[in-house]
Amino acid sequence: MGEVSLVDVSKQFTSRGSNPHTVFALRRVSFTIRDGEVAVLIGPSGCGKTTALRVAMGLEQASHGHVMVDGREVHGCGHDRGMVFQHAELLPWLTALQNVAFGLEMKGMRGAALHDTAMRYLELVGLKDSWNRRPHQLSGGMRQRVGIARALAIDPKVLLMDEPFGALDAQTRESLQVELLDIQARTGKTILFVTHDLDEAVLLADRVVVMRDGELQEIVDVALPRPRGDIGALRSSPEFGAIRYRIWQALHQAPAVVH
Amino acid sequence: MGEVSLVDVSKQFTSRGSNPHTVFALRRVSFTIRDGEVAVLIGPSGCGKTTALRVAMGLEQASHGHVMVDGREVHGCGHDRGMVFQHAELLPWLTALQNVAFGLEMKGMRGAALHDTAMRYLELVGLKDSWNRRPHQLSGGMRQRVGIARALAIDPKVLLMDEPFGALDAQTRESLQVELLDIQARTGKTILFVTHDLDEAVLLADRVVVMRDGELQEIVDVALPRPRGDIGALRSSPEFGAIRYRIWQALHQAPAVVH
Amino acid sequence: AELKPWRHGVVEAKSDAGFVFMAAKGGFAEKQGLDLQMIQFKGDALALRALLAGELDSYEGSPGAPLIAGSRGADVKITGCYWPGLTYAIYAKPSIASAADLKGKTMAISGPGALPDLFARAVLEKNGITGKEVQFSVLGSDADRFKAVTAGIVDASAASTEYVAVAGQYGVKLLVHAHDVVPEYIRFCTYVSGKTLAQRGDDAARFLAAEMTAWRHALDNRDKMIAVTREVTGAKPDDPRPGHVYDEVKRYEAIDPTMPIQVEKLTWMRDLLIKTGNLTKPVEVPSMIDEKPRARALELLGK
Amino acid sequence: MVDLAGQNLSLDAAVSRRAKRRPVPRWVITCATIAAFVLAWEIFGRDVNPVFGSYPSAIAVAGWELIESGELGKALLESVQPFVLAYALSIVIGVPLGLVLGRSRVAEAALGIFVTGAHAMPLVALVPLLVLWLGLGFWVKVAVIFLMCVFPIAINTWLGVKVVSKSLIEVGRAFVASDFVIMRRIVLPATLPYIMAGLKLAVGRGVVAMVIAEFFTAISGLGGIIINSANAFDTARMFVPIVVLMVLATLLNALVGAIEKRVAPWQAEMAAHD
Amino acid sequence: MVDLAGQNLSLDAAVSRRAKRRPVPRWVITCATIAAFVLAWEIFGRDVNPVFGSYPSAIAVAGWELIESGELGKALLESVQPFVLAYALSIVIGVPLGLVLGRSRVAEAALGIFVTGAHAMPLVALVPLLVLWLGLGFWVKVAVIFLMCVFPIAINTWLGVKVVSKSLIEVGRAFVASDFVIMRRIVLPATLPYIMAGLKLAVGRGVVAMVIAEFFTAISGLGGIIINSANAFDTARMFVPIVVLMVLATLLNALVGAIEKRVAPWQAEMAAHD
Ligand SMILES: Nc1ncnc2c1ncn2[C@@H]1O[C@H](COP(=O)(O)OP(=O)(O)OP(=O)(O)O)[C@@H](O)[C@H]1O
Ligand SMILES: Nc1ncnc2c1ncn2[C@@H]1O[C@H](COP(=O)(O)OP(=O)(O)OP(=O)(O)O)[C@@H](O)[C@H]1O
Ligand SMILES: [Mg+2]
Ligand SMILES: [Mg+2]
Repeated sequence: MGEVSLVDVSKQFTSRGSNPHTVFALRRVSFTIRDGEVAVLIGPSGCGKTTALRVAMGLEQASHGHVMVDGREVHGCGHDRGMVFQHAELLPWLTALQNVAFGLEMKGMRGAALHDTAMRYLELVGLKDSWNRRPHQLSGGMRQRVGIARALAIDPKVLLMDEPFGALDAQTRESLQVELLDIQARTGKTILFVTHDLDEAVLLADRVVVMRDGELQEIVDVALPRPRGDIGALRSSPEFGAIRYRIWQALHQAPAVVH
Repeated sequence: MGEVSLVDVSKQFTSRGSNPHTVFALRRVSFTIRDGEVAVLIGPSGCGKTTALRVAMGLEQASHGHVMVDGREVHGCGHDRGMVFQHAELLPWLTALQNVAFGLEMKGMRGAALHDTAMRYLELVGLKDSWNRRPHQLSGGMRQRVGIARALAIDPKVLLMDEPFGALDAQTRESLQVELLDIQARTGKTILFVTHDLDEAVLLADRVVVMRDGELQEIVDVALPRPRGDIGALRSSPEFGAIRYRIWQALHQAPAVVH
Repeated sequence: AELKPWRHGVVEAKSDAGFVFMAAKGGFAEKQGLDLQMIQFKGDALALRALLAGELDSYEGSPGAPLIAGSRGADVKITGCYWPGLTYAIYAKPSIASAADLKGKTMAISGPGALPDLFARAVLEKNGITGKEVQFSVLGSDADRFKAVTAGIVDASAASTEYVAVAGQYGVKLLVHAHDVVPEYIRFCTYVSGKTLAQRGDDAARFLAAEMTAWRHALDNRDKMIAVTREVTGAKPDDPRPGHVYDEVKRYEAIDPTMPIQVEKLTWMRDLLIKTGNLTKPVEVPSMIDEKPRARALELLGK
Repeated sequence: MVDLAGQNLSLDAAVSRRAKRRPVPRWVITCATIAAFVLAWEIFGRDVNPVFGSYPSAIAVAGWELIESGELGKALLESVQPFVLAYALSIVIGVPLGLVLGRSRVAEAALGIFVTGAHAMPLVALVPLLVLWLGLGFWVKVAVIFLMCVFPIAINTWLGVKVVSKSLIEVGRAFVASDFVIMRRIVLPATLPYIMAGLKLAVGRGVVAMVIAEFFTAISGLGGIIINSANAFDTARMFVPIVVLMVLATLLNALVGAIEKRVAPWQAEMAAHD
Repeated sequence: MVDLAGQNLSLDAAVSRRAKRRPVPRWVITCATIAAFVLAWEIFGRDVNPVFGSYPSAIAVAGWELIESGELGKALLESVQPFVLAYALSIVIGVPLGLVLGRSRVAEAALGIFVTGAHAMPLVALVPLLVLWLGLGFWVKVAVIFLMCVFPIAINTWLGVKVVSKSLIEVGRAFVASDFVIMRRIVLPATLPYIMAGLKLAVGRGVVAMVIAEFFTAISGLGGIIINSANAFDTARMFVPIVVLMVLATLLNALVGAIEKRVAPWQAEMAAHD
């Protein structure tokens, strides 16, 4: 199972100091991602996507409301969920391989299995040859990919991915999109995915959650067949274009409620 | 004036320690960006785009070859060039406004002019209301935009931009693309721009420099009229598509030379 | 037979080391069946604390600190005073004409209540100056204080007479000799804790006996005394001080190897401490004396 | 989709279940441990030989006497003046010294070894030399305290500068900041946590240095009370200035911490708190 | 476009112009300043009152004598043994203590004040108490050195942990690492530069503590040579152990630095070097 719900979640940040002010990053956000579903979170910069993911992951405690996984309220992180951070967040003193292995070790893996699994996922993201470099020796996109490998390697039931392909070139991006779809099809993972790319959203998602200003704006169903089949063909299909346009509209709408 | 040339630039990184190895980030790369030209640097993740920009900026010393600005060899940074970093690189202890003001102060601006200019550029990137937040209180895209504002504010002759719009949603991205084109048209800046987005490359560039594996692969001319006019229309024009496809081809080609 | 360990604390070795260390270096302790370990301290107050902590079996030093400690119930006994004469002096800058001139001047001491302090106060008192009219500074050991006078940091200081020989060379004058002003002042006594006396009374006596023979030997052999001093302090062969100390001791008969316990001198000492404010609780001097080990030691030697 | 209906029931329960057991405030914990410590000391301290140890109630009585007689106040004043001056001097000299050592390859190669060596200088042995130059009064105390404080500050700053992230410096270089500006606007704030750690360490060292200076030069101030009481075997009285010093150091540390929060509010916000 | 042709001419000139004037190596600078210092000391040191000061050639002669007689070696051995043990103990206890203080709110509230206070403890005044418990031999020296070393290490570690970036900790939390694992695998490496700074500061303090311990308990070791030489007015000889101590501290510091480079090679790579 791997159903994740945010239930009436609000999150505010209050900064103290000389100029105290409160930012509402999330306002009464509720949605459920069903088991095995791929949901894409989309919305303007600063609308609360990362915050929503962090709350779902358990890294951030909701100011109000709560998170349920498989119908049970959860606090904190769990092996059932894995996260790809927006800024990779590699441990600077570990090599690429060690960074990937880190997550696996936390799950209790040791020895040859550890090394092999970590190496396999590094290979998956195309970094087999760079296994021995430390984060500061990697390019931005390479770091991002190590972060992806680290989260995929622990094979969590729920994957929370924050703009994982944002810093990648089109080719690498496409191949990783295909990988991700493949993994999801094989393992039935639940995926919550943040992106700014409408094509990517339509390609990956079962549903697209559109956010704005900390609020949930609209949820768009993506009624495309799975598996997606020939991606090139799919992209140029009218259905694809129609859904893409629906999302575009949702993004460009005036906010649903005026505060 | 603002002509920038990399002349036969190579850059290698040698890591010492238990497992010494050398990475060739750039191999004999030479190209010239003419005064007032917009060049886009494109290529797979880890191909050396950031390194090329850093060498051009003077942050990194070429292992071989050199950098010329307006026909004169330069070492180190100068007010003639401004950089938008791939990871924003804001100073964590300064607010958004102070970060933008930092660059201006270095140019000698003080007092009300400083505040007003910084605020104006913050407004340009849509962050007027967040002027008082520190980087850790900003979302990924917001940080990126502060970095853009900081570089634009000092109004350098040459702008080096490393995936500046990478973490932005489509709408914000578009409006900043338009802003950038507008600024360039008004001031005649020379711009070297890294992106992974083919559309963005075609939209912005006079020429697109395609890199691969640390080498210059091909340079594609973008023969579209300036100003670009209606961007929506342009995007769906066949010329646009053709150039886009040329770049796509260049990216997917086998490497020019086999080592 | 197996030698019994005996740990004896002394103040850091100076030019009088030939006397202080003779029992250990001259083999006299061994003759009494003791393995005598000499442990040096920066001040006799530290040695007293080490004694009270049970880390020493005996130590020697000025009677001031033990009297004060005794008044607070510390378990320390005077077993004899081998250096009843004070070979001590006040050194001063040449500009100071007499002890009366010390009023309003600065003086160096090693620590409040220690020998140089008490001696200086006793001298001041004889000259009608109170302790408050002089600024005292802690400047370390005899050597450090003497140096302080030579450098003009302080106007005067009490220090061992061993520096008389070099005073002229360093541009310092001898202002007052202890013998002339405070003949009552005892320099060194030897102390043992009550507990040790109860448990190892015989060893204590043997220790005193060893010391007595050692001092007798030192007093009779000028060269030997100087040799031991050099061995202990590493003094250069041309250093005149060890010889001078020997001559001083001889001249004033400062050392008495029989270790007489003079209650009247100790009482004078206690009264001085009360006058200077160091001693606030009265202490009965006889209660701090244990004559037995000395008597036994003399017996051992007498036969 | 936004299927709230079915979950509203359990919501209240969940909220109340979480009902954050508010954690015990820090000061309560601190007071409790201090109380426990004082109590334990009171009980076990009575068994220690009174020549060596004392216990809180006796110290309190002795402290009260010292306060009433005005001795403690006078001594505190005498001690604090050179301390404040020397501590301020150590900051003014130690921080720039550390910054320069950390930033300049030449300065580090030329001076680093002297700073390291001087930090390991047994000052106690050199007090006579200082006295020779500075006399017995106020200034020798200032010198002793300064020499004990300046090195932790300089060394911590120095090592802190050495680990300032390259990318921060590059921001300065990209905007053509001068070395001095990079130092002041980037290296200094980035090194602040190290500097603050140095300042806190220096508080402790400085307080100890104050006592040492008063031990080994003119007897005065709190050190004077300690040494006089020690020589009079009045242990309870001896502990009074020691306790005062430790309280003083704790307060000063808290003050440094408070100043840090004011001048570098971002630091606490960015750091990890669970 | 790739217009190399016109520029090839100037290329060689440019390269040779740059012809990186190789900077003077660090050790040359260091040796030069040391030489200059020693020379200045030699010249001006002769003017200082010989009762207080000395100069390098005299110290060298005295040092040679002490080496030949075997005294220096013996004293060094006597001093170094407790130092090594106490220093090791301070690391083993100080680092975990600092980690816990930094990570645990409760531990910090409960113990922090004691650590701060104890760091400001005038140890010299409490040496007799230590003698009472530990005697006069090896262990009291170990205790004195330990008590002087452990606090800089613990405090620096503690303050370092407090500024570990939240985002690093979150990586651990996201992968469900236990508190202990977060401590060992994330907090510890992230705090390493602070710990190393603490270790370096502790070297200096420890060396001083070694002398103090030898001054204020039974006189022995290098401290003993200092005292005895001072009493003999042999200032040159007195400076020998002081110089040895400073050299020792410098070497130890270099050793700590070398160890840091081994266990944390990433640190130097990531930091700013121009
Ligand atoms: N720690 C914080 N303190 C204060 N404000 C914060 C903090 N974290 C986030 N915010 C604010 O919360 C809002 C939402 O931030 P969030 O990072 O969730 O945006 P986002 O949707 O991920 O944006 P982006 O696409 O740019 O990454 C922003 O206005 C941001 O400034
Ligand atoms: N400091 C460094 N030490 C070692 N290797 C480095 C260093 N910086 C970059 N590299 C290597 O140089 C190559 C080029 O890196 P660069 O950052 O220029 O790539 P990029 O084209 O910007 O990639 P991306 O699109 O992912 O940002 C990569 O293989 C990278 O691993
Ligand atoms: Mg985000
Ligand atoms: Mg890059």
